Amino acid sequence: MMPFDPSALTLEMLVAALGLGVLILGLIVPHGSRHGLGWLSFFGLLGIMGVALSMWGDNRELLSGMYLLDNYALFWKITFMLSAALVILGCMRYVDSMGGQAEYYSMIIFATLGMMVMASAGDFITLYLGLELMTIAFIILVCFRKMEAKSVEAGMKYILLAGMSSAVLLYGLSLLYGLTGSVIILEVSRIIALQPVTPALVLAVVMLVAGLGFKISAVPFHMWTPDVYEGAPTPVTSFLAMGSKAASFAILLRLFIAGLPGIWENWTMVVAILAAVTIIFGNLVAIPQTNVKRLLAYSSIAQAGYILVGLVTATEAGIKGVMFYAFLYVFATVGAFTVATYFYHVTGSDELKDYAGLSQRSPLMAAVMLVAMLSMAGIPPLAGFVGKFYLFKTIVDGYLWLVFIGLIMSMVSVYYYLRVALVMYRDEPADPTPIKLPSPVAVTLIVAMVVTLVIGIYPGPLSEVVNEAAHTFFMH
Amino acid sequence: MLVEFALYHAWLVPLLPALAFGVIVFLTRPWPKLSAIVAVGSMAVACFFATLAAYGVFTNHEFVEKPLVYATRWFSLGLPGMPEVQIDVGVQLDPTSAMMLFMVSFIATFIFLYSIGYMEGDPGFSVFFSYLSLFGASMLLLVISSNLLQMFVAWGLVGLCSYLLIGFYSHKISAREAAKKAFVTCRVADFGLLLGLLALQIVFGTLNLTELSEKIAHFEEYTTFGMLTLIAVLVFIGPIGKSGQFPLHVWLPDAMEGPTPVSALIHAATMVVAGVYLVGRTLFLFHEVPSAMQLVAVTGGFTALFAATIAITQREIKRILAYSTVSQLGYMMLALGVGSLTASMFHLWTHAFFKALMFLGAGSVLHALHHKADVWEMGGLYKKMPITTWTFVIGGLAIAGIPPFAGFWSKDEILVATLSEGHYVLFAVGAFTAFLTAFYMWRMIFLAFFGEEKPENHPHESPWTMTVPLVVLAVGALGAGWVGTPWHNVWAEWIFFGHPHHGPVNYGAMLLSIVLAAAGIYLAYMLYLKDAKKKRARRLAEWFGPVYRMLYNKYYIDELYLWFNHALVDGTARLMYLFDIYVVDGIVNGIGGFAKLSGDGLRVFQSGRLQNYALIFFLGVLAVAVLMAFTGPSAASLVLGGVK
Amino acid sequence: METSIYTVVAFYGLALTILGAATLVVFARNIVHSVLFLALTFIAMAGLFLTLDADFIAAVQVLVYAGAVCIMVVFGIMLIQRADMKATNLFNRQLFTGGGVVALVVALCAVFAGRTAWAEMVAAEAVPEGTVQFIGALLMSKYVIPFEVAALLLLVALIGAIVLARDEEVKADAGD
Amino acid sequence: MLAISLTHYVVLSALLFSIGLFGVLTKRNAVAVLICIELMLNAVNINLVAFSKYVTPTDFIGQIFSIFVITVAAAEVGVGLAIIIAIYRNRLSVNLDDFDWLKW
Repeated sequence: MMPFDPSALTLEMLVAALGLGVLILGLIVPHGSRHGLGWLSFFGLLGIMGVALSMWGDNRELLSGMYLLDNYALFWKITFMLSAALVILGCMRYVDSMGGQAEYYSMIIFATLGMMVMASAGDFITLYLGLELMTIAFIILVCFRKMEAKSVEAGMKYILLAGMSSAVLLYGLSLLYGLTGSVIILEVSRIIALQPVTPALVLAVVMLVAGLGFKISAVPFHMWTPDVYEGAPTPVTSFLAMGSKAASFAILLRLFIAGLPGIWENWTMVVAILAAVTIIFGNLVAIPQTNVKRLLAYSSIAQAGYILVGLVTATEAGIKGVMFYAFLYVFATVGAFTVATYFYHVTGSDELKDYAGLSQRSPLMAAVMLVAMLSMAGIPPLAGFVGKFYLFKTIVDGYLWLVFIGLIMSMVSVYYYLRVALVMYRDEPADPTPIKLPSPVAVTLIVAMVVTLVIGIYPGPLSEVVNEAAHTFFMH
Repeated sequence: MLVEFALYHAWLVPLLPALAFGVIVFLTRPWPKLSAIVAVGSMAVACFFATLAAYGVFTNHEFVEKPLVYATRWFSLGLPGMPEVQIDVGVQLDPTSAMMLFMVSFIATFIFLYSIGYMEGDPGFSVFFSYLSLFGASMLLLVISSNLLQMFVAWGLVGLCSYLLIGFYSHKISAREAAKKAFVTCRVADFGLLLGLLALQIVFGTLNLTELSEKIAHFEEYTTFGMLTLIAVLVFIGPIGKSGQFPLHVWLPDAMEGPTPVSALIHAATMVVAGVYLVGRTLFLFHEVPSAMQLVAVTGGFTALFAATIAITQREIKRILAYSTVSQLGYMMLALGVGSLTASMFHLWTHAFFKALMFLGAGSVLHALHHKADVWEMGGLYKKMPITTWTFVIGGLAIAGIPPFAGFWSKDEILVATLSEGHYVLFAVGAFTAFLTAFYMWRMIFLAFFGEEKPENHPHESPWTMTVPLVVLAVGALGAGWVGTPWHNVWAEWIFFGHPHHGPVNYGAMLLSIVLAAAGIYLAYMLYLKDAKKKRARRLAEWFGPVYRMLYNKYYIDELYLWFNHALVDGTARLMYLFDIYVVDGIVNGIGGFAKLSGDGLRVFQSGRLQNYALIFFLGVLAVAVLMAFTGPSAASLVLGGVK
Repeated sequence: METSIYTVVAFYGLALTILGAATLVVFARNIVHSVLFLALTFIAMAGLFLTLDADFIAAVQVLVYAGAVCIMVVFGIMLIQRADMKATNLFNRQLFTGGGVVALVVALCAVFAGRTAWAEMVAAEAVPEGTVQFIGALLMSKYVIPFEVAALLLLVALIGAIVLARDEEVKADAGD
Repeated sequence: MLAISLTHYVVLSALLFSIGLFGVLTKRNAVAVLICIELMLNAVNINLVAFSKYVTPTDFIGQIFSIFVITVAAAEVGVGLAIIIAIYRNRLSVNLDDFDWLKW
C-alpha cells in the first residue's frame, strides 16, 4: 500500500477545523458579537476555496482507490463551498433573528464537509459516511426553528424518510459488495465487467436507484421534498436544494458511470424514464402551488429531472452537462431563495400573493427572482438555456422522445414561473413600503444574477473548466 | 467615415435600446419624464445609426450583391461522435435587413414619442418605457441576426415583451387573458420553429444564414427531399403564429387590449412582420420546396380574405385595424409564397407606415373620447380633430390602394407578381380582398370621422407629441411607395431573391386594383355616409308602397347590398368568428387547462402523511425493479428463466 | 465449506428468534414491549454474528444496540409518554396496503436474491481467529478517512441532539 | 445434510428488512417507526457480516462496514429521538398521522 499522504486531505481538514472553530468560538464570545461568526464562516470558506483552486490539476488516488482526488471531485467541492458561502452571506440577518448562530453555521460547514467527502469518495464506506454526515447535519438544520411546528414536522419527515432511504441504499451497497467482494468503486466496476449479470446485481442497482433517487428527489422517491422544503428555514431549503442535490449527483455519477459501466444497458432506460417522469411531475404539480417555497420545491424536482438526463448516455459529455447545469443551478437557486429568505425576514410570509408588487418595493429582489426563474425555465440568453442545451444535446441520438418531453415541459414551466413574475411586476402591493436590503443580501443577489447572465451569454470559460473536470473522471 | 462606422458597428443599434432598458429599470424608474427621455433618446440615436447603415448599404452596390456579415463566436460545443457545433452571434447587413433596421427604428422612435403623450399620468409610465425599449432592442436584434439561433433568441424576447406589453393594463382581466393567449399561441408556434431549427442544425450542421443558403442550394448531398419539406413546414409554423396567419391568428385581435402605442408598435409595424421577415430570410429553403411555397401562398391568400371578411362586421376601431393587419400580413405571405421577396418586403415597408399611422390615429381618437371604441358611437370627429382626421384619411387612402399613396404601389406589385407566376385563383382572391379592404376601411372612416356629430362626445385634438408622429407617418404613408413605382423600380434593384425582376408595366392589373379600391370606397360611402337619411326613406317607402320602392330602386340596391352584407358576408364572417372563438381558441385554452388540471390531480398524492410517502417510495422501488427487469437486454431472461 | 450440526441448529434457532422478536416489535401494542423485543432481536443477532466469526461485531452489537440504543429509546419514551402505556403502538390506516407492498418487496427480494448463485462466490478461506486487532489496525490505516468522518458525525449528532432537545426557556435565552 | 450457506443469510436479511419495512409503513407511533428503521439497518448488517465471512474472510471489509453502520444508526436514533421530543413539546403528540400540516 502506498504511504498515506495527509496533505491530500488539506481541504477536508481545513473545513473540519473551520467548523470546529466556529462551534468553539460560539461558546466563548458573548451573545452580542456572535453575528461575526457568519463573517468568519463566509471568509473561511472563501479562503479554503482559494486553496482548492490552487489544487486544480492534482489527480491521484489515496489508499488504493478509497479516496479519489481529481478535477472532477475538486470542481464539485468548489461548487459546494461556493454555495455554502453564498447561503451564509445571504442569510446572516435571518440567522441573527433566529439565534443559535454557532450551531447553525457549524452545521452548514459540516454538511459541506460531508458533501466534499462524498465527492471524493472512492469506496462505499466513505461514500456512506459522507452522505450520512451531510444528512444528519441537514436534519438538524431543517428543524432549527424548533419552536415552529412546521419546521419540526419537516425535520421529522426528513429523518424518518432519509433513514429509510439510507437503509435501502445500504441494502443495495451490501449486495454489490457481496457480489464483488470489494467496496472500492473502481474495483467493483472491474469485477462486474468480468461477471455475468445476476439477478442480485439487478436488485442492487434497483436499490441504488431508489436510495439515491431519494436524495436527488427523483419521482417517485421525491415525496419528502416539497414538505421538507416548505417547513425548513429558507436558507436551509436553499442549501438543501443545491448542495445536497449536487453532492448526490456527484456520487450518482461516480456510482453509475464509473462503478456500473459494465451493465449500463440495464439501467440507462430506467434512468431515462425516471428523468421523464420527474420532469413531467415536477412541472405539472408546480402549477397550482400558492406558496413560493413549495413552488420552488416542485421546480427543483423538475430541475433534478433535467439533470438526470445527463446520466442517460453515461458519457463524458453527459457528465459535463450535469456539472455545468449543477453549477449554474446553484446561482439560480441562491438568487431565488435569498429573495424568499429576506422576504420572509421582512414580512413573515412565504405566500405568493404577498409578493404582489415586489418590483415596486424592491426592484432588485424582483429582478433577481425573475432572472433566476427565467434561467430555470431555460429562456435564452440566461444560463439555464445553455445548461439545458448541453444536457439535451447528449441524448438527441436515441432518446429523442426524452428531448421532446423536456422541451414541452420547459414550455409548461414558463407558465408558472411567469405567474410569479406577474404577481411581482403587475399587482399592486398591499403594503407599499420599500424593502431596504442590507448590503450582504444585496451582494448575494447581485452575484447570483450577474453570474446567471454571464454564464448564459458567455458560457465558454465555464464550459472549458467543466470539460477538464469531466475529462479526469475516466482517468483512474 | 460615419457611414463606415455605422456599417461595421450595426450591433450598436439593438444595443442602445437594450441599455436604455437597463438604465430605466435600475436607475431612472422613479422619474417618469427622465425615463421617457432615455427611451426616446436612445431609440433616436439608434435610428440615426440605422439610417447611416442603411444609407451605406443602399449606396454601396457590393452589399446589395453580397451581404456584409461579421460575427463573433458565442459558444461552441464538441461532442464525441458528432461534428463540433459552433454558434456565432453576428450581424448580417443586406438591403433587406438594412431596410428593416431603418424602418423599425424610425417607426419605433415616433411611437415612443407618441407614447409620452398617450401614457401621460399612467402609474406605470417608466415601466412602460422600459418594456418598449426592450421590445425595440429585441426586434432590432432579430433584424440584424446573421444566424437562426440568434434570431430565435430575439424572437423569444420579442414574444416575452409583447406578453408584458399586451398585459400592461393588468387590472383588466381581458388584458391579462389576452396577454396569456398571445404568449401561449406564440409558444405553440415557436415549438414548431424550434423543431425546424433543430432539424436544420442536425442535417446541415449550421444555422448561419449564408452557409445555410449555400448548403440548401444543393441539399441532395445532405438529406432527402421529404426531410427538407418537413423542415420547411416546421419552420413555417413559427411565422404562422407570430404573423397571425390562419389558424393561429386568434391572438392578434385580442392583443389590442394593450395600450394603443403598443398595438401600433407590436401589432402593426414591427413584431407581427417578424414572421414575414423570417420567411423572407429563409426563402432559399422554401424556394427548394415547391409544395412549401404553395403552402405559404395559400395560407397567405386565405388569411387575407378571411380576415377581411371578418373585419367588415367589427365595430371596435382597433379591432377593425387588427383584422386588417392580419389581412395585410396575408398579402405579404402571399407575395412570398409566389416567390416575390421584392413585393413582400415592399408591402411590409409601406404597410409599416400607414398601419402605424392608423393605429396612432385610432389612439388619438380613443384618447379624445376617453376610450370609447365603438365606431357607431363616433361621428363627425373631423370638426374637432382635424389633424387626426386628415392623417387618418391619408392612411385610409394608402391601405385602400388609391394612387399615389404608398399602399397602391406595393399592393399592385403583389398582384402583378401573383399574376405573372400564374396563380390566377390567388390573384382573384387578392383582388377581391383589395375591394373588401377599401370597403371596410372606409366604412370605419365614414362612421367615425364624418357624418353627424354625436352630442354626448366632447372630442379635442391631441397634444403635439401625438400629432407630430401622425404627420410624419402620414408623409410616409403618402410617399413611401414612390421608391417602387412600376416605371422606375429602384426597390426591385435593391431587394430581390435570386435576380432582380423587371417585368413590363401591367396597366390592366393597375387599372383593376384602382377600380376595385374606388368601388370599395364608393360602396362604403353609399352605405354609411350618404345614407344618413335611410330611416326616413324607409318610412316613406312603406307609405307609398311598392311603386315608390320601384322609383327609389336605388335603395333596392342598397338593400341588396345590405342583404348581401348581412346574410352572406356577415353570416360567413360570423361563422368564421364562431369557429375562431370556439374551435381554435378552445384548442389553445384546452392545452393550458389540461396542464393545470393534471397538476391539480397529481398533487393529491402529496397527502402530507409521511408513511404514505414511504409507501409510494416502495411502490417506486417495485416499479423500477419491474422496469429494470424488462428493459434490460439480459435481465428479463435472468429473472424469469433463472440461472442457478 | 464444512458445516457442523451445531452451526445449523444455532443458525435456525437464532434466525427464528430474530424474526419472531422482530415481528413482535412490530405487532406489540405497547411501545415499551416493542423496545424490549427490539433488545431481544439485537441480542439474537449478536449470537448470529458469533456464528459468522465476527466476535468484535457481536460485542459492539450488544453494547451499542442492546445497551445504548434501547436504553436511549426507553428514555425517550418516558419523556414523551408518561401516562397510560397500554395502546401506545397501534397500526395506522394503511395496514393492508402496507402489507401488500411488503409482500411484493419480499417477493422481489426472493426472486432476485434467491435466484442468484451465491454459492459460487464463496471464498475458500477461514476467518482468522481474534478479529479485534485486525479491525483495529485497519480502522487506523486503510479506513482512517471514514473513521475520522464518523467521529465528526457523532459530534454533529451530539450537538444536534442537544440543540433540538434543549428546553425552550434556555433556547429563548440564547436566541436574543 | 442441510448446510448453512450464504443464501440462508441473504434470505434471513431480506425477511428482517421486510419486517422492518412493514413496521415503517404501518406503525402510528414515531418512536416505533424509528426502531423499525433500526431493524432495516440491522438486516443490512447481517448481509455485510455474512458476506465478510463467506466472500472476503481475511479482509474484514464487511465487518468494518457494519461497525460504521452501527455508529451511524446510533447517531440517527439520538437525533431522531431529539426531534420526537421537540415535536412532542409542540403538538403534544407523537402520532405520525397528526403531522400533515405540510402538504400539497
